[in-house]
Amino acid sequence: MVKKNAIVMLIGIELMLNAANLNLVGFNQLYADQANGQAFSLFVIVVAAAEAAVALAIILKVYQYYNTAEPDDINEIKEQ
Amino acid sequence: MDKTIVDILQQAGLLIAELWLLILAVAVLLLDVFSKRKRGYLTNALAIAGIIINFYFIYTTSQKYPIADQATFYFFDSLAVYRYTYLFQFLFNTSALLCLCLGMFGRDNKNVRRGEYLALIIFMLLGLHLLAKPANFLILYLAIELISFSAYMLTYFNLNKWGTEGSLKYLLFGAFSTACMLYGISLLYAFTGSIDLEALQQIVMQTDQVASLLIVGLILVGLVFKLAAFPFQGWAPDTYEVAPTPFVAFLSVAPKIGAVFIITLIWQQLDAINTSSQFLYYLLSFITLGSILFGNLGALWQKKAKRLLAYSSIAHTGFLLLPLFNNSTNSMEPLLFYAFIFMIMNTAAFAWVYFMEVRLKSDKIDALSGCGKVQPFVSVLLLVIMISLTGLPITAGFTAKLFVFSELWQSISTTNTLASIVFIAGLINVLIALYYYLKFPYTAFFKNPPVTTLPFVLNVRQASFILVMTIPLIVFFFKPDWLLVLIESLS
Amino acid sequence: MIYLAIFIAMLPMFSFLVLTFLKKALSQKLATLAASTLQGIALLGTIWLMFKVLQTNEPLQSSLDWFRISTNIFSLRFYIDRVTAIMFFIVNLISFLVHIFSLEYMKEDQQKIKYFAYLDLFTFSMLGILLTANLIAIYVFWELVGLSSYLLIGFWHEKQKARQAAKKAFILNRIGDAGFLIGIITLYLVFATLDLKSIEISWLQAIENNYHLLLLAGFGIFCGAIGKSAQLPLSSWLPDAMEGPTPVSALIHAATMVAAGVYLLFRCSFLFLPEIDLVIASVGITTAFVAALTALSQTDIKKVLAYSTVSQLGYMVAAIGVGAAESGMFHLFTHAFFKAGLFLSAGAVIHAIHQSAHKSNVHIDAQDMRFMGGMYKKMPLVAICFALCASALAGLPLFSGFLSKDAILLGMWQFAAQEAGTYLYWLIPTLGFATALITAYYSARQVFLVFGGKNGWRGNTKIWEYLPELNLQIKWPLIILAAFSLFVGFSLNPFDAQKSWISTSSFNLDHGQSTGHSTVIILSASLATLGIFSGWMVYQTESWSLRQLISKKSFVYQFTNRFWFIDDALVDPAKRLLLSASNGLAKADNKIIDTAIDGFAILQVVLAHVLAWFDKNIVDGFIGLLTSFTHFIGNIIRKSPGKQVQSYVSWAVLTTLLIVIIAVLYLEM
Amino acid sequence: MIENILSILIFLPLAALLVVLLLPKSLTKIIPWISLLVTGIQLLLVANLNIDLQDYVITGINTLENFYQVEQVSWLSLKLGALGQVSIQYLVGVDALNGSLLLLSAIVMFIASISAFEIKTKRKGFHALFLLLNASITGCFLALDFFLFYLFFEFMLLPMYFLIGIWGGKRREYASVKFFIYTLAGSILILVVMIGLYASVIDPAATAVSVGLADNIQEVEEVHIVQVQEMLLNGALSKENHVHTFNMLDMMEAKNYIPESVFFKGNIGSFFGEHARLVAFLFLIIGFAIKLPAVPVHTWLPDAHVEAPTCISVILAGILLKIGGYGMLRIAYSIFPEGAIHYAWWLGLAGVIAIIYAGFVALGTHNLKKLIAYSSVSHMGFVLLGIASLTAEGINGAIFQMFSHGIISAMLFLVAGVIYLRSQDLRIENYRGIINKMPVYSALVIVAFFASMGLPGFSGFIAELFVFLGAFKSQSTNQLLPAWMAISATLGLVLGAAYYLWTLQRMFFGKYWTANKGSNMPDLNSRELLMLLPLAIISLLLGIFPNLLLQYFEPGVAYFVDFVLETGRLNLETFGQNIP
Repeated sequence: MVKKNAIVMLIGIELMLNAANLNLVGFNQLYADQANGQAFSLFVIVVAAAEAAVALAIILKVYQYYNTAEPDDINEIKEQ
Repeated sequence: MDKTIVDILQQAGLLIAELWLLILAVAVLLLDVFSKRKRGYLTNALAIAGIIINFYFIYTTSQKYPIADQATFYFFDSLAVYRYTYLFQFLFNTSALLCLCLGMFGRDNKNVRRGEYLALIIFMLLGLHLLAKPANFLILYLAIELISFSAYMLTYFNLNKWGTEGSLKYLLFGAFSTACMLYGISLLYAFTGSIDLEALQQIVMQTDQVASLLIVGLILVGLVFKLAAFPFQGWAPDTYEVAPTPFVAFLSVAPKIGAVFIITLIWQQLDAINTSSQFLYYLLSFITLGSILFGNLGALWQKKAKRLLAYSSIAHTGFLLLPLFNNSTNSMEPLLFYAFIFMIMNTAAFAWVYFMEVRLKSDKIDALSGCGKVQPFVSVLLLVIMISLTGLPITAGFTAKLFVFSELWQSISTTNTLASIVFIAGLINVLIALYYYLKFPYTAFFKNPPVTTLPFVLNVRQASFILVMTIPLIVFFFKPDWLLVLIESLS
Repeated sequence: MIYLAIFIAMLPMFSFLVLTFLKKALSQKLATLAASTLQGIALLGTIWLMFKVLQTNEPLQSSLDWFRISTNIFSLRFYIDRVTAIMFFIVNLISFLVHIFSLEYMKEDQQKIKYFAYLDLFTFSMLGILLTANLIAIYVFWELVGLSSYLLIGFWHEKQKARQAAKKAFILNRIGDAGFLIGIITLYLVFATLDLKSIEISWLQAIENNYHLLLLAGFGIFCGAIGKSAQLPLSSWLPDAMEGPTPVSALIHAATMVAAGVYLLFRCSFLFLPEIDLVIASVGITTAFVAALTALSQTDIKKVLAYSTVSQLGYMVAAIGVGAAESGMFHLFTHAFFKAGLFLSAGAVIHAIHQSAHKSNVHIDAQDMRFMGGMYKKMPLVAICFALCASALAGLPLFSGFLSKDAILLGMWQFAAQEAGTYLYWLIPTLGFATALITAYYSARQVFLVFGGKNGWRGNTKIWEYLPELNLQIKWPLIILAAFSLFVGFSLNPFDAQKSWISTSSFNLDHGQSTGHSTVIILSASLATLGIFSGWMVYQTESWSLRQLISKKSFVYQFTNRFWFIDDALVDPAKRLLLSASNGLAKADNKIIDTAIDGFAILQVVLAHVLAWFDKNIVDGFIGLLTSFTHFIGNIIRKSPGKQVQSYVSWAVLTTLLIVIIAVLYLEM
Repeated sequence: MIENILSILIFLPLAALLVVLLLPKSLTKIIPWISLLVTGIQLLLVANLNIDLQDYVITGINTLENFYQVEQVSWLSLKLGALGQVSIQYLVGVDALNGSLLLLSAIVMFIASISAFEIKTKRKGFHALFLLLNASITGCFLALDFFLFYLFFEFMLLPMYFLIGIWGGKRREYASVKFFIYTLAGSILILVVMIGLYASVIDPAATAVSVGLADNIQEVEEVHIVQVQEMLLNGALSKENHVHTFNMLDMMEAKNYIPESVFFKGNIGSFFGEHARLVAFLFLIIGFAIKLPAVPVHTWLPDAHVEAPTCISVILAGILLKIGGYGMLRIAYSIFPEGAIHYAWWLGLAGVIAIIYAGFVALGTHNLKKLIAYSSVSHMGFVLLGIASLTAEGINGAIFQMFSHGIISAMLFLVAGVIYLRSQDLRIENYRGIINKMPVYSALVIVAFFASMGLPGFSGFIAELFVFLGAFKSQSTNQLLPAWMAISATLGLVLGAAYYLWTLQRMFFGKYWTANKGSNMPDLNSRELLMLLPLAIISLLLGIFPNLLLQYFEPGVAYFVDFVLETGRLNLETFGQNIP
């Protein structure tokens, strides 16, 4: 329960994006004349994918160095 | 042919600078691939040349699509040319150029990942260019994300474990804030059905103010994050500390200024409304004063130069935002002046730190001790930089602060005592700032050189770079009108 | 004519400069001789000047602009009338005699030249006071007198006591001078000028509308006089000033310094309102009485004279207070001679004893009268001179002192008589007569202790043998001074100077046909005789023994001997208070004020530390925030988020929330 | 009379600075001679200037034509959008207020440059900074444009900071930083007011040009100016046409204030419960009081003095402190006269407190330099009191006091420096009977001490006398200061006597003895004599013939006092403040 894996947090953020997407798409119903909302959401999805890629890459690196993906355990900058 | 295509082709010229950057980035990557042996000199040169050429493209664009007091829209109202678009592009370009030149020094030529590094910086610059001309939130969002992604990766480019840690934190925090922003945008869309910047005007006029404030607030979150301003400054010190210093010199200037630009845009949208804009004043003073105080006090006890400068740049963000109190379109000049000077002196300061790192592998301030005795002239340059950061004569830092504060004074005389409090507090902070900025020359001149290691010295190339960075700081004090003329001509 | 006066005044200054700057060039002997001769020339000039002025009974004056502020011109006016001329004469004469005397007295001293230079400076500044009639100018020379007295008293600066005496003299004077300055400023405020003449002219119409200011002015000027002529409560410096070389004491006591105060009062007497007059009179007479009593029990030969000076000054001041200003000046005049005489003779005695003690290397206090006695046999001439001067001091008929003292007492008598009704005013003449009695007594005491009686030093013959024969340089000044203390010089009528030439020519002593004059004469004459007689009985024949009556230990003795504890009661506590206060403040200034000012800096430090804490505990993971954060996006994220990074996030979110909440509240209001 | 003499005065040291910097290592020997030469030339020029001045009656203050040797060049004019334009001028001139102080700084600088020969380490840097300091001080006294003034004012800090921090004594870092922070705090207060002022004041002549009444600045006539001022008053002037200025003389003219601006006397907004102009006055006064320094913001001074090398203390006490007083007169009093009246009582009180308090503290200190430093604070209290009295006597006295204290304190610090040079120890208890060892020196010390305690015949006396006259007179003429202030200030005289005499008694009289056995104490050498004698002579000369100096500023001061009282009362009425 108390596990706070970086990846899980990433997923959380992805979910936030999706919440936004839901808004965009959903409310597009009100404004049927244009499709800005859907378009936007498409962009968001793509960007989110890219973000995920970058994030995962970095997390991978982190894992190499620290052998963990728990942000709690990763706190060396201040000590260095 | 289809009309829309024609339009697009006709208006493609607007994006020529961006396109050029795209090409440049790819070119750099390719060159890097094929010239591994060349240790990156060539790629570096290419990148620099490309960016210098980019100035020309910016210029031509500004000729073809001239600016007007009112924004002019292109690409089906998705892009716009604002009064200061080209000026900001110019700023970003210069900053990037400085960053790359700085990169030429020191150990980076041993860096195998040269190509990616440069390419990413160029991508970031591309994002910034887009950031200078968004007409709707989609473009804004994309630009910000482009900048952010490049930044996340660049943070790691010291290729050590701390790099990963820093960039991870940066990323998670950044992603969160952009998510917030996006959520705000989506709500905005929900209420108005439009994703244009003007939508903000409608929203605050139509819907009830709580909602509008929520939206504005959420959108601001993303921008303030990019600003690394209070209360979203948390990531800055850590990130700056681990990231490659030349890149930090870029990161701590360009995105900040970009974000400020966007905020000014939003500000102008919100100008119409009184009650909430009155509240926005409180918000603004909260952000500015917060940043100034947090930055200064945070820097007060730092031992490491880089971390100290990180905090100081937070403080400078606060000063940068001060003109917004007097929200007239004219309040841009002081802001831009400050931005220019800030870019120069901040880069200079980071350059100094970078040289320290290169030579001593450490950025402890104590490492400077005795420098004043060994290299008095160079240390005087350091003194000038620091005095300028503090904002004392006879440096442009003083002039910049003078303009900013007199802009603020305008809003005192017209509006409220809130501004006057900010005014006094801001000036007092100049005093606080003196404490930690003086640390550098103080150690350089008063502390005796270390017995064990050699005192810190700069070689001629480095010194000349610093000199080149310092001269404008003096010149623009005596002749600020030159800089103002430049600003005028570009806007 | 006036320029002659100025020239005379400049002579000592000239010799001062020469002595200071050509110290190396001149041989000691030459230098000192030169100084003395210059002084002699000055004296001659003065005599001529005096007679001129006294004949043509009109004041000499000239004036030149000094500087101006806005419209007020500060002019420097020189003014010499009868009294001034005579004062001029006194000062120069005494100064000259002191020079001569010092030639011998200071023979051994290495710093001789400096000594003479200071003497000349002293003389010059005194002459300056006499010469100028502008309060500012007077103040200038006034301070110069203070300075030179400081230098001279502290001349033997190796002696701790001398240093302290000098400092004390200067500072006590300075206190008085502060008052004087206030007086001057007040006058300037009222009259917009400081020229005594023009003040006197516009005096009358000034009185009614700013009476209080003039009160203040009068009092302030009197303060100045209190300081300089050693009136209570600032008088204790004068006895201490004995630490200086004896000739200097003579100069200070007789002619220059203390005279300045009285002279100032005389000059300004016109601007004292009745209240101030009363104050002056009472202060003066009290001083006279107290000092006289103190002189009774002194054992130091010079201390006695010192206190007697204080008391005589009291007389003069009181005289001015009761409106007999000119009699006061007359007394100052006569007093100058016999007091100088007394001091110089005392100096001669001390000098002799010193030398003999030196030869016979016996160590004794050369100034303690109790050891002396029978000196008459050894140095008859000195003894005679001393006796003559002493009887003048005692106010014995046939001596100058009698005439002047009588004039003053008469003045007091009339003062009291005018103020019919309240008997309090009779206190002044009463005290006056009492003082006369005591004066006579202690002067007799001194004479008989030193010169009369059996040989001194308890049979310690060594000193006795070695007592040297004094040479001329010491003797003839004494003779001159002694001669001046006889009555003939002043008036042919030994009992009354009223009709004498001096009265008509210089001091106007004419009291008209007043009642009680004869009473006063008889009274004072008899008192003086009585005093001397009792002194003779006690100390010469020792048929009466007062000694047993008052033991050394007894409070009365201590009380009088220590000058009524004025030092212990006033000066020392004040000094201690000052020093402790200043020390305290100095510490406070380092500690408290400084920190108070640096409070700003401290505040920053505190803030910075708070911030550091904040950085550590809130920005780096604040558990409390997590819950709120979970509530906020709990619907999106199932698991509670990471500490490290989320702490940033949560912090950010919290602030955002706060802003929104504040916004809502703000809008509701 | 020499053309552009003022600019020469300012820029000569800068030129010399370049020379010094470019000098090869082998020639470091001559560097001290360079600065000696420069200061010498300056002294000659200023002397020449003063000789010329005797033919003029310069009132100056708020009328440019009554200044002497005015030089006016437009330095910058910036377009600041909404603010309209800003014009910063290079405007210098001599008038009653700064003429004598200019002379003072020339003299003291010259003496200091002689004393600077004592500096043996890092000569190049030292003299470079010294020349820089010299230029900025001279500029500060001459500037009539607020920006220019502030520029020089700020720029004195840096050289001072390093001069103390590098060549100073044991606790030099602490002292230098303290000095820097204190003075900067003051100057920030001044900066606040400066920004406010230029935002609310316009230059009518330039505005006339920008409106188009005249083609260029030369053609502007009186009528245009009046016209512009009228337009300004009834808001006919558009914001973009405003030409804001830092020119102090324009700031003194009430008609040049923009009606809606904060410092416009007519507006009825209040800052922290006071009218903005009064607040501004207070800011300025505090800013300069730190420089002066007045109690309780004086604590930087003793430390700075104790640590600074001799010739720097000389400059610090001799000139820098005066800039505080000068700034009050030139800026605070001239631009916000109403504050001068409204806060006179408090200023006077501050003065009296400084006099007495510092006197006490001086009595309690054990370090010779500290003692002298505190005595300076006490003497500056007289300046404050005199200025506060707002009478001709008082302000003449204040200026005279600034001059005479400049001379005397320079002398005192040189005197202290002499001992320090011989045995690095200034504790009073560690010496006795120096007079036996160094007679000439001690004689000069005695002269200096008595001069400083205001003994008649020395310049200090005249100054203090005037101040007393003024302070006392104020009650009956302009009802600003109660009489008790003047009276209680006389206590300062007694205290002065006390601590100086005590020091004399402790250090100089008695049998020779010193705590630090190693040091032998030779008497003054000719160089030291050369420094000390002229100062003593000047002080004596001015004490006997005050007119030598008074004649220069006395008429101007009279004008100044009338001007301040008049306009001040007028403005206070418009605020509806009660006028004392």
